[in-house]
Order: sequence, then C-alpha cells, then structure tokens
Amino acid sequence: MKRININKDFILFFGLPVFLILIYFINPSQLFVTGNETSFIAIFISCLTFEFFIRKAKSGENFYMRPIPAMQAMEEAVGRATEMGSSVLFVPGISGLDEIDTISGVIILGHVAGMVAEYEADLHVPCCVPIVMEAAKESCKEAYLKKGRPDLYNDSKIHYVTDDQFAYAAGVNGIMLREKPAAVFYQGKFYAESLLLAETGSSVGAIQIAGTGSSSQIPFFVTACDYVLIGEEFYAASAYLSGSPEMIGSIKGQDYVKLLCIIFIGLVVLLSFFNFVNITQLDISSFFKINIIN
Amino acid sequence: MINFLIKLGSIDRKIIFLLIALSVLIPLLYPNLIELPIKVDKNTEIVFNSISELKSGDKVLLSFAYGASTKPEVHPMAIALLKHLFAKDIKVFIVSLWPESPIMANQAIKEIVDTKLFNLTEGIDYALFDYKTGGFIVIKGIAENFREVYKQDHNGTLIEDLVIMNNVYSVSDFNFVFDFSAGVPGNAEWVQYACDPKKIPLSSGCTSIMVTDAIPYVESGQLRGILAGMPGAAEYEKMVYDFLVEELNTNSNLNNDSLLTKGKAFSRMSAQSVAHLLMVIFIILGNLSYYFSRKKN
Amino acid sequence: MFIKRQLAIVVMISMGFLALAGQFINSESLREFTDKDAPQWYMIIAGFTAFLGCLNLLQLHTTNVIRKQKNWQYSIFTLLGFLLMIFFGFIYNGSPADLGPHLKNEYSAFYWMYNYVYLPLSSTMFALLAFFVASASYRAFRIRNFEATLLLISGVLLMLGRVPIGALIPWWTVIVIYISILFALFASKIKNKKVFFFSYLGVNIFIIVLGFFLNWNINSPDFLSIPLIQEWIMAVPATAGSRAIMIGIALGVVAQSFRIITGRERSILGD
Amino acid sequence: MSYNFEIIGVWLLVVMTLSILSYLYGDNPFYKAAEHIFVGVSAGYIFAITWWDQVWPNLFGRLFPSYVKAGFEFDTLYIIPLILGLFMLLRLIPSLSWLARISIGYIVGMAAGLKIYVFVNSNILMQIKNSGINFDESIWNILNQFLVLIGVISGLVYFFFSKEHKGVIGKISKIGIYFLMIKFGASFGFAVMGRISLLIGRFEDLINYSSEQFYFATPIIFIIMIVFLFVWSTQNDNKEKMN
Repeated sequence: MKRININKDFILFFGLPVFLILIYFINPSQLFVTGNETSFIAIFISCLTFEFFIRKAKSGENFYMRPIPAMQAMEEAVGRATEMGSSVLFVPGISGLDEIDTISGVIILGHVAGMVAEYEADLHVPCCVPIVMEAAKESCKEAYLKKGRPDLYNDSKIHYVTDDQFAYAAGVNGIMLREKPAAVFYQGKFYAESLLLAETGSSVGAIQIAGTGSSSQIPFFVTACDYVLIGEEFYAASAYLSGSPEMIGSIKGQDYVKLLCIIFIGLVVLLSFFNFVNITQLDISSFFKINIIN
Repeated sequence: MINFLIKLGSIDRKIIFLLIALSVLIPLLYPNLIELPIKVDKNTEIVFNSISELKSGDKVLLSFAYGASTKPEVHPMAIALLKHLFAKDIKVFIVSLWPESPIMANQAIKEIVDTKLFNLTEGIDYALFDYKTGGFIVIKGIAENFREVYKQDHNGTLIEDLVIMNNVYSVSDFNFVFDFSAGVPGNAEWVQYACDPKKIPLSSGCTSIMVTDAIPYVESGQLRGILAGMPGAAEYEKMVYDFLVEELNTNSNLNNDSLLTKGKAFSRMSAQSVAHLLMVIFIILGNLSYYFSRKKN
Repeated sequence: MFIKRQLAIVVMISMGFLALAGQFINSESLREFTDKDAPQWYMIIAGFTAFLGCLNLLQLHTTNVIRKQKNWQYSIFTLLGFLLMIFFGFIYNGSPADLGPHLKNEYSAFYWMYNYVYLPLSSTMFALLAFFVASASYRAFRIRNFEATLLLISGVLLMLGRVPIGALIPWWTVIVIYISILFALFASKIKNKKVFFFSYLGVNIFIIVLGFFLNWNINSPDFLSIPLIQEWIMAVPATAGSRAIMIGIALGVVAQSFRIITGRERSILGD
Repeated sequence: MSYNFEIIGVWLLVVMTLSILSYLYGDNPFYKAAEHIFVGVSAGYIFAITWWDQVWPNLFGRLFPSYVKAGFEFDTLYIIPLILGLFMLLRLIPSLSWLARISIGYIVGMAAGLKIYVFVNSNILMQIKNSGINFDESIWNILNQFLVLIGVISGLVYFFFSKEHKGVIGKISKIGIYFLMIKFGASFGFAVMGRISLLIGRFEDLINYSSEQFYFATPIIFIIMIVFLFVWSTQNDNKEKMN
C-alpha cells in the first residue's frame, strides 16, 4: 500500500503545483492579474505546506505539540468554577464575524462549552455583535449535543448586550460584579476596553484566560490576566483544542512556513550585505513587487 | 519599618484611584503650578520638517479618523497642523473616516478661523467632505478615484464648482497626506491601501496607544515620522508656535495684528507628568513591599 | 439531511475560494465584487441581524422586569433608554433635516441624546482606563522573575521618557538605575548579603566619580538621558517584538483562514 | 425654550459622568443606573445608525433607487444580501433556523478569503522586505539593526509549536520571550500617556460645567451623590451585619 501512496502524494504535491505555477506564469489570455506574483507564490507555498502536513497527519503520523499553559488552564478554570458553584463567563470580543479573531473566539467557545457540559457548570456568554450571538448559540448548542447533554443548554444565557464598545464593557463589568464568576475567558478581537474588563475580573478574584490577535491589547492582558494566548497561540488554540489530526497537521505546516519566513529574512539580510559590498546589485524591493491595488 | 513597607505593598485600589484623580485634577485647576521644559522627539521633528518642505500652493489631504473620546490627544495636533499649513498658503482637503470626525473637523476649522490669523475662504483655501461609511473601502476609493467617492463637499456644493478641486482626481494629485487616527481605519490602512501602493508621502498623528503598532511603518519610512500622543502634540504645537512667532511680520499669509495663543496640549502636559511620576512611585513601593514580604516568609 | 448541514459548508468554501481568487483573477467584475460589494453585503446582513440583537435585548430585560429578578428595577432604565432612542431615531425628528440624515443634525432630539447622554457615558468609561492602568501596573509590575523585570523596566522607562519630568532625571540617577538592574540580575548568584551590598555601593560611587572626570555632568552622553533611552527601546527591542508578533499573527490568520476555506474548520457552522 | 434644553443637557451630562466615575468606589446604585441607561441608549443609537447609514442607503438605495435616492443605480445583485439577511431573521423560527447557517457560512468564507491576501502582503512580505539591513549607516545603527534582526528571529522561534523548547531552540525562544516582554512593557508605558489624557478631557468638562453659567452643576451633583452614597453604604453594611 505504501508505494501507491507515494505516487499519489508525488502527483499531488509536485506534479499539480508545478503545473498550476506554469499556467499562472504563462498567463493564457491575460487570465491572471500581473504585478502580485510574489504574493501569489507566497500564498501558494504556504497553502501547499499546510496541505502537505495535514495529509501527513491524516495518514497516521502524530506530531509533538509543545504544551501551552493557557490551554491547560482552561480545563482547571472550568473545574474551579464548578467546585465554587459559580459561573463561567466567556467574552467573545467586540468585533463582528468578518474578523478571523472573532471566528477563532467562537470556535474556542465551542470547546469551552463542551468542557462546561462535562463539568455541569453554567456558562454565560454576553455578546457585543448580534451575528456573533447567533454563531455562538449555534456552536454552543452543538457542543452540548456532542457531549450528550442538550438538556443543560440554556439559550437565555447567550445574549446580546449592546453593539457599542464601552457600553458593552460597562454591561459585562456589571455582570462580573454581580455574578462574581470564578472563571472568565476573553477570546476574540479587543480594543481599548480590554483593560476595563480584565481589571474588573481581577478585582472579583476570577481566573482570567485571555487570547487575542489584537497586538495592541496583548500587553494589557499580560499585566491583568492569569494566562494569555499571545497572537499566533490564540489562532492555534482552536486547532490544539480540537486535537484532530488534520488540525494538528496544519499547525505543523504553520511552523514550517515560519521557518521559511526566517530563512527569507536571512536571505534578505545576506542580499543587503552583498549589495553593500556590491557583489550583487539586486534591488530587494523590486523582488518584493507587492501592490495591493492593481 | 519593614511591615509598614509591606502594608504599603497592599494599598487598596481605591486609594490609588483617589491619588490618580488628585494628581490630574490639581494641575488642571492651577496650571502654572508646574512649568516643565519640552524636549522635542525625533519623530515629531521629521513631521515638522516634511511639512516645512512643502511649497505654497501645494495640496495636502487631511484625514480625520478620531472621535470625541480621543479628542484631548489628537485635536491639538489638528489645530497646530492647520496653522502650519495655512501659514504656508497650502490648500487643505479634509475627509472624515469616523462618524464623529466631521464634528471634529468643523470645530478645528472654526477654531482656526476664530484666531483671525489667516484670511481663508472655503472652496478656495480649504474644502471639507462628509463622513463616508466603509473604513478602508473609502481609503481605497480615494486612492483610485477621489471624485467617485465624493460627489459634493459637506455643504452640498458639487465637486465641479469647487475651485480648489480642479485637476484633483485621486490621491496621486496630493503632495502630502496626513492622517489623524485613533484606531481602525487609521494610519495603517492609509499605508496599506493608499499611500504605499501609490507612493504618496504620508505622515500621521495618533493616540499614543497606536504608536507602538505604527513604529514599524515609521522605521521603514512608510510613515514620515509620527506625532505620538499628547507629548507629540505638545512638541509639534511648540515648534509651530515658534515658527509662527518668527513669521508673524514677514509672512504675507498672516495678518500680524491677531494674537498668537499657545495650544492646549502644552498646558495638559504638567497633569500628565505628575500622574506618570505617581504611577512610577506606586510601582517602586509595590516592589519594595513585595521584596520584603518575600524575605519575611 | 445534506441540505441542513453541508449546504452552508459548501457556501463557506466556495465564497472563500472566490474571495481569494478575486485578488489574482484578472476580471473586473470579480475584483469589483471582492473590493466593494463583499464588505457592503456583510454590513447589510449585519444590519438585518441587528433586529435579532434588539429583540434579544428587549426580551431579556422585559423578562427581568416581569419575573422581578435581581436588579429588575434597573432593566426599566435599559428599556426606557432603548425605546427613547428608537423613538427619536425613527419617529420624532425635531430637526429641519429629513428622516435619516437627521441623526447627525445638531438640532434633532437624537443628536441631543447623543451629545448629552451617550457621549459622556462613552468617554467617561474610556477615561476609567487612566485609573485601571495605574492599578494594573501597580499590581503586575513586580520583580517576580526575569521576564517580569523586563516588563517593569521597559514600562517604567517608557512612562518616564514620554513626559517632560523624564528629561529632568539627572545623569547619575540613570547610572544608579543601570547598576541596580545589573545587580538585580546577579543577586541570586552572590549569596553573602554583605558582599553584595558593599560591592553594589562601591561600583556606584566609582562610576559616578568616573563620570565627573569624564565631565558627564556637563554634557551627559545619550545613554544617560531617559528620553533617548526610551526612544532606543521603542526603536529597537519594541520594533523587533512588534515585527515578530505581527508575522506570527499574520501566519496564524493565514493558517486559520486556510482551515476555514478548505472546510476543515467547520465547528463555526455547528458541525 | 432651547435655552434650558442645553442646561438640562449639561446637568444630565454631569450626572452621567459622575455616576460612571462612582464605579471606582464600588458597585453602587448610581453606577448600576448609568450602566443600564448606557446599554439601552447605545443599543438604540447603534441600531438607528446601522439602519440609516448602512441598510437603508446601501441596500434599499440599490433596490429602489428612485425612492431612496442614495446615489446608486439599480443593482439586481443586491437581492442576494437581502435574502441572506432574511435568512438570518429566520433564526426566530426554530424549524427554519438552519437557513441562517448559510449566511454565517457566506460571511466566514468571505472573511477568510479576503484576510489571507491582505495579511500575507502587509504583515508578512512587507515585514520581510523591511528586515533588510542598511549597511551604509553608523556602526551604532548597524548594531541596532542586527539587534532588531535577532529579536525578530528569536521572537518567531518562540512561536514554534511543534518543536520542544529545549536545548538551542529553548535558549533562542527564551531570548525571544525577553524581546516580547520588552515590547509589552513599552506598549503599556506608551498607553499610560493616552489614558491619562482621556481623564484630563473628562475633568476639563467637569471643571467647565461647575461655573456659574451652568448653575454650579458639578459641585451640587457631586455633593448630593456623596451624601446618598454615604447613607446607602451605611445601610448596606447594617444589612450585611444582619444576615
């Protein structure tokens, strides 16, 4: 069985890509836009790497994944909330479903809802954007169903507060002060109101686990919360928690693309050195012909 | 002594809040209590120089992207920049990317007109355009075709009848773009969607929280310097104030009988300094008590 | 039951490929769609869903009031505030402008509510951050381990460097800061407290006296002025950190988007 | 008549501002009231703005251009967002609520497709391009650029998931986390400035509204609130002692 497998992989990961790149560069009848070749190659290579490692993981190979403290703490936090008989508060960020941060936040909500169903704690999800509320209800209902506890799902606990950033922060602060949750999750896209929430959470004595891709808010979460998923860790969290081979494979692919980025940075530095001692006269920016609008 | 320090380490939040409130309130009530020298940051200098390089008759696009809650930090920059541009007889075009920005822009222009420093007529020296929803789409639209995004100015006069608008069709027809940002859309979107691809000089004044994210753009030259938060505003205000004092009698665009006033950011800096110092003292106290309490047990 | 589950996933995958291909395929209408129409469509769908949001809000607070749950009296405030804004937004205009643009007209009742109720509440909540920044830094900036010490040092230096007071800090205090950071690093290595303390004092005095010889007190070099140190921290380590995080986040987004487009991440659609 | 609307407005503004600030004292009736008013008013405000600025001009402006006159001509394509929007509303009917998944699927797919392109260009390729070292600068600047290079590479190594952070990789990722911590401290220190200026803005408002022209709004309201809070908190303490 192994031999055929290699042929299939060979065609899939060598034949097809080379063929596609050839078509792209021949550009029959001006099918493709000119000018963003570098972006095309970059996206093509990264997608290829992801796909390669997803298939490798699916074919049974398991990869080592370093433990991330914030993810291990999620289970403990939900357990603590059950022991103390208080609730778990999940804040899915304040931006809409057109942001990848919010989508990742709702996916993590699905996993946390699964844990809450197991521990029979109660989950409270105040939402800032109505669409996110609908998506959150969808993924929580599914998580409770998968754990075989659809009876525990309480639809009124996933509700809309308001669309405004600071009114939402005021509303959630009020919920925290009066409900005194033992575990608070901040997973999604946050702006200036992150510290308002995190400081109130810490004054109520809750375990706080934050995760966001908004780089300007990570410092506030780092100072005010107990655990933080920093940038890329936040996006990888949904794959980590699902544990399925495909997802773990894609993170492995992500690491290799990161290795490629490091190599390219090294190349650019080497190139700029050669330019300086004028062994080469390559103009780096022409190589990175990037125009976002063409 | 030791356990006094330890007790200091666990100050109740409310006392910290009270001290912060006083440290801001007192300098505001008695502004000339503390007079501190202003040291100009290199990024502010780059902004001042790139504006000074502009020639009279040049066209500058100002993008207002902040609201009332971030006005204390960004509004003084807008006032100082408008004074600097009008003193050099530069044509100013103002677009608004946040719902509250048109109100900010009107207040800024009104404040400039009230100083009677310049004799300005709308439609010839400056033009204002209404808020358009869509964030980066508007910036992309301006980059490609200004006239497709804005059919008329904020009073409703058509583009064709505005003298200032002739041969202005896209961002490439401006000599400089300056963005007052407090979030998204802000200077990053102007870099990504307009000024980088179209190679138009761009600079920005923004709230200090946004500076750390904009620094990579400043370092790589995509942003010509940056006015960073209130200190940036105070430094730029001081440079423009000195520039105007020098130019008062020589420059034709300035009517020299009007009075020159110092900006707001300058007087608010003392409140900032006291509050910052107080915070550093809290941190030191916190660490001292943390050190001794750890030593004790 | 293919329709119920898989149709949404098929729509998600095809839309993902369409949006990505739209950047490379040379077709004006596709480009027009991905640049202009797609975001507009999102806002329209979000606009419709706002109905669900407001219904949910009304339902939540009316049940609070009817069932007299805890703090039910305050839910009346929410209902009143909401209905008043809807009344001023859609029914009573109060300004010469016609319905729609009246929201931004200074004489409409809607704008009055915005100016005297919504705005002060919003900017005061924002201003609360000034207090929380103080309490958070007081609680978190503790020398627990080396990383926390770096957080503290760069935080404090930035705070001082940004305000005029920072420029007044004399050169010899900066020397003391440098030496104490150095000694904080090696504190765990030197066991005997006495040796540690005297060597710390000795090095301080020696460097400061040396400084007078090199007449640093007249023109102190760059590395002894807090504002310039702050500028260096912003320009070098902070830029490196920002760039690393920016590339990391971008990779995370690309990987997550790939998982969504290839239909591997389906739990958002409840699968 | 409009004269005292402004005065009423100013008094309301001061009451709202002080009620939110009372949160610093702790959860109290003033903050609860202000919070609930804020939630209600902002929900209504955003709903009206969304309708009049988004749905009415962009959708109905394109479906009924003659009636709405928002400057768009008729565009049949805009029936699709209308349908997708109605699908979302069908969430209210349990049996048809699965149709909303199609709209969510559309939004999530579109977001994923668009974001890949923007993030690869501006955040990856642009940053790699800018990490080149410019050698014809002073030694000190070249040293700094090398330091930035080390920081970027070690920062990226910290984000490695599939390698155990031991040995060489462990050391490099340790350096990486040091750079990240300096960045977090710097961003925090930088933000303090902005936050204080917000408070300055609010206090300036309160100071302006304590003048005679506004019938000393701030001092009067401030004293009333202090008295009420004092009475309320003593009542609260005895209630706690009782149960």
